[in-house]
Amino acid sequence: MAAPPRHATMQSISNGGIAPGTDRPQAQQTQQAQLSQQSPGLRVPSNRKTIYDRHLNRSRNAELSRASFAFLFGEMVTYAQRRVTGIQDLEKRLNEQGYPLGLRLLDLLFYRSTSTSSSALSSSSTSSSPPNRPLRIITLLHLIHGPLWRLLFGRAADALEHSVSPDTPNEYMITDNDPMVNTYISAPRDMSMLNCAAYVAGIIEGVCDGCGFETKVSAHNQPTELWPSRTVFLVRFGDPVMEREKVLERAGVK
Amino acid sequence: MTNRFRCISVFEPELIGFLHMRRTRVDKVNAELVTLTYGTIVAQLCQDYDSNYQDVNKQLDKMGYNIGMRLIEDFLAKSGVGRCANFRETADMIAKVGFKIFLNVTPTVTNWTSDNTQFSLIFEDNPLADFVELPDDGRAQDELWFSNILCGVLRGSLEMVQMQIEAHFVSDVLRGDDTTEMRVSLVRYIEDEMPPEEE
Amino acid sequence: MVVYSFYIFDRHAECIYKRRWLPRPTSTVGKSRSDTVSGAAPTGLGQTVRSTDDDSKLVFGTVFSLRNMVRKLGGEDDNFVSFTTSQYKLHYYETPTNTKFVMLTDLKSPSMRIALQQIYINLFVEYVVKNPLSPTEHPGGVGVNNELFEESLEQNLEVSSREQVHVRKGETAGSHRSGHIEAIIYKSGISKAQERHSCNRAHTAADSPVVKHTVLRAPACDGTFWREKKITGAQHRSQARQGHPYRLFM
Amino acid sequence: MPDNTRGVFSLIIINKAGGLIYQREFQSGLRNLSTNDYLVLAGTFHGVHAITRSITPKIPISQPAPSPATSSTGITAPAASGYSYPNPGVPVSGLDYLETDKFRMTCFQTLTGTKFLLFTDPLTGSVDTIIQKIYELYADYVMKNPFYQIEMPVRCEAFDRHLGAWLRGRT
Repeated sequence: MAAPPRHATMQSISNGGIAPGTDRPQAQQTQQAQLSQQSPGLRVPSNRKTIYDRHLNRSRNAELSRASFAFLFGEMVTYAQRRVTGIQDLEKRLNEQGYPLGLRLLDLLFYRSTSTSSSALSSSSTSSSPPNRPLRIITLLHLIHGPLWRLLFGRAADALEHSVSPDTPNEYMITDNDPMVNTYISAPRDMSMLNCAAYVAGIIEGVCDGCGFETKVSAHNQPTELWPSRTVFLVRFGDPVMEREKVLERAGVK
Repeated sequence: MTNRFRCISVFEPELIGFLHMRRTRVDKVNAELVTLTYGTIVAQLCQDYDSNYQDVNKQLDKMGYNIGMRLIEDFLAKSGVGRCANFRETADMIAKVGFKIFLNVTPTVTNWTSDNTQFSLIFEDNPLADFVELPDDGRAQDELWFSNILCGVLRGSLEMVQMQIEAHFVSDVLRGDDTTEMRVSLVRYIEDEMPPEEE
Repeated sequence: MVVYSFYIFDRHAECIYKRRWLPRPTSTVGKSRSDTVSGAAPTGLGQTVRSTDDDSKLVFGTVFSLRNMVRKLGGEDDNFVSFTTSQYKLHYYETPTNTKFVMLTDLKSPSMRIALQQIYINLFVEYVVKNPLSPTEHPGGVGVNNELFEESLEQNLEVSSREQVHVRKGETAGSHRSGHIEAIIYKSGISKAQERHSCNRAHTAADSPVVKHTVLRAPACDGTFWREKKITGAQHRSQARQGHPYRLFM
Repeated sequence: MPDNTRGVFSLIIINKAGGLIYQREFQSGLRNLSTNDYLVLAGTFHGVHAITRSITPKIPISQPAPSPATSSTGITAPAASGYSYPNPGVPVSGLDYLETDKFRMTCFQTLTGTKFLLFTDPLTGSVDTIIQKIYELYADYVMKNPFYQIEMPVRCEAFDRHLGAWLRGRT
């Protein structure tokens, strides 16, 4: 299976620091960033304890106040808003900010789902969570709809739908009735089209790209009487992915 | 969104019963989401200011200041605390109540100056810096203060309650120091803008 | 119940009467009795007393804007009754003739609306309006400060405050008076000299050993009045206590 | 959900400079004014509130009681100038409650200077819990909204929605 086109090699920053170049399509030129853990350059505290000595699941169930996320996210939106004009650019920028999270969360998801193999983590999809990466679109979407949402927001997403119209077979929809990121956000009337959950769309995009499913994800407001901030994430897979889907379908790979 | 969609799976049926419960606000979020979000903010700043770490520090402080001016209202509303009598009480309030509510950590308050106008906050655990390793470009560990947003938050929130302070990091584990320490000093009490009190 | 100050404003928005009682600050036992003495002993005041005239202007400004706000919000027939802060409570009563009565008390005092009405009906109308000597208008508070009105005001507040506080037993005014109780009688417009003069005149009269209580006796400046009053006025005080609270003079 | 919120007429929020930033009527009971009148009302009340604070009666301390040497005070608050307030334990505040024949106004001022004026009918109980909840909703849906600029008029749809829902009985 071809290596995922834009999977960036792990930067020396496991989390912050320089994000992979935003222009994801062309391959990253990060080969020269040395990956060695104890590179001479980085000083470490005298007790020689670094983040690599800590267990990855240490902060698995750690919780912080919702307010801290709300303030950080709000400031991120304000900062992005000052640097762009127009809703599309703002959503694009939020998407770009979410993308690296998707890449990192993907590995965390697999580490946690295979190591504990507890069924609770596996989504309600038919097969138990596959030990390796999802190969089919459906399993990927279930991974996002269940474990990823549970990891991020503590509950599964609300609905997962596939477009039935023949001319858009590559469109899927993940629905969240009350996205946590938008709880405190009220866009002004002139920006009513804006949906700040584009950040989460970026995360989904990061996860899909990380799995080798090149895709475009966008967040759309679909308010209802009961759920005024209901959001739908439209996932549009690229054509190479659809070809591969057909080939795998014929090969009977689940 | 004109085309119609076939439902693949609604969320697990047994959860439908909890619909009502789910609607109530859960005011806790996954710590990793907050950590990763902060990480991407810093990453974006490093990119926008193309690794000029002084500017990144300044911008983080400014962002923290904006947050602080809003966060104080949330803090007052949720904790219902009254005005602090003196700076020492303010320091305890910050460490034991403020940081506890928002970052679920309690830094220790030490190194008071004799005139009680300066103190230090020692962070044994800094959730913002989880999973983080500074860029190995030989400059970051000397110039970048990764959690500098916290200094801005303190400055912004205390200014809203008529206390002008200055805060900066003195040491950070990410830089290879042994502790993460922030130095906070009181500049002055800001008089109320209301008409001057009777003498 | 502690009364801090009392103001009357006429319809020209002028303070025609102002009375402040500054109870002893740190009386450890129970309520500091609002001992009231007319006429400030001029020498007694060590501290700088805040200039009292802008106080009444501030109070009037507050009361006036609140009254207008209430009229605007609640409708023309709504009237402002009282407001409280964390330290004191201000009671307000306005007559149809736009004469405004304002009283500042502590937080524990019940509604003083009735009391203010009583002061208006029984005292102000009786002893100021109907007093042939005092002019119909009171520029600068002229004519409001007649003894009759003052005296009855004391009684009224004293009795009404004691009514609420169920009489402190055995407390004599004399023993508590340690020189720094002072009540500033300030009538805007009257020069300080004239005020001192009226106070001295009362002072000499009160010192004479046998004080026959008469209606027109002006209370002395330094509280001696209370001691005499207690001696000669005992039956009066007890009489006031059993009688309904607002019958003031025999 | 306090059942007696039916007596809540309207709410006004004033920023620390005295500017009106929010006004909303929940139930008729007061005369409704033009926004301009509310602006004027907010401005005057801001001034009046400050004055009510400054006319707090001051009780002279004859022999200046040795102010308890709070050894640990940093820059001490302004030294007592020979006066003490009626109840020294409680910090001085401006007007908190205003009673009239037809309505009762509760004024809650936050430490940051923002004032919440709640107009209720004179008999409505637990006004403090109502206004505390409003402050929490304000801290959540206004302060955490990145599109709200501090000290500016509040136009946050989520705040209106949650406030309306809470006050009209639906949680």
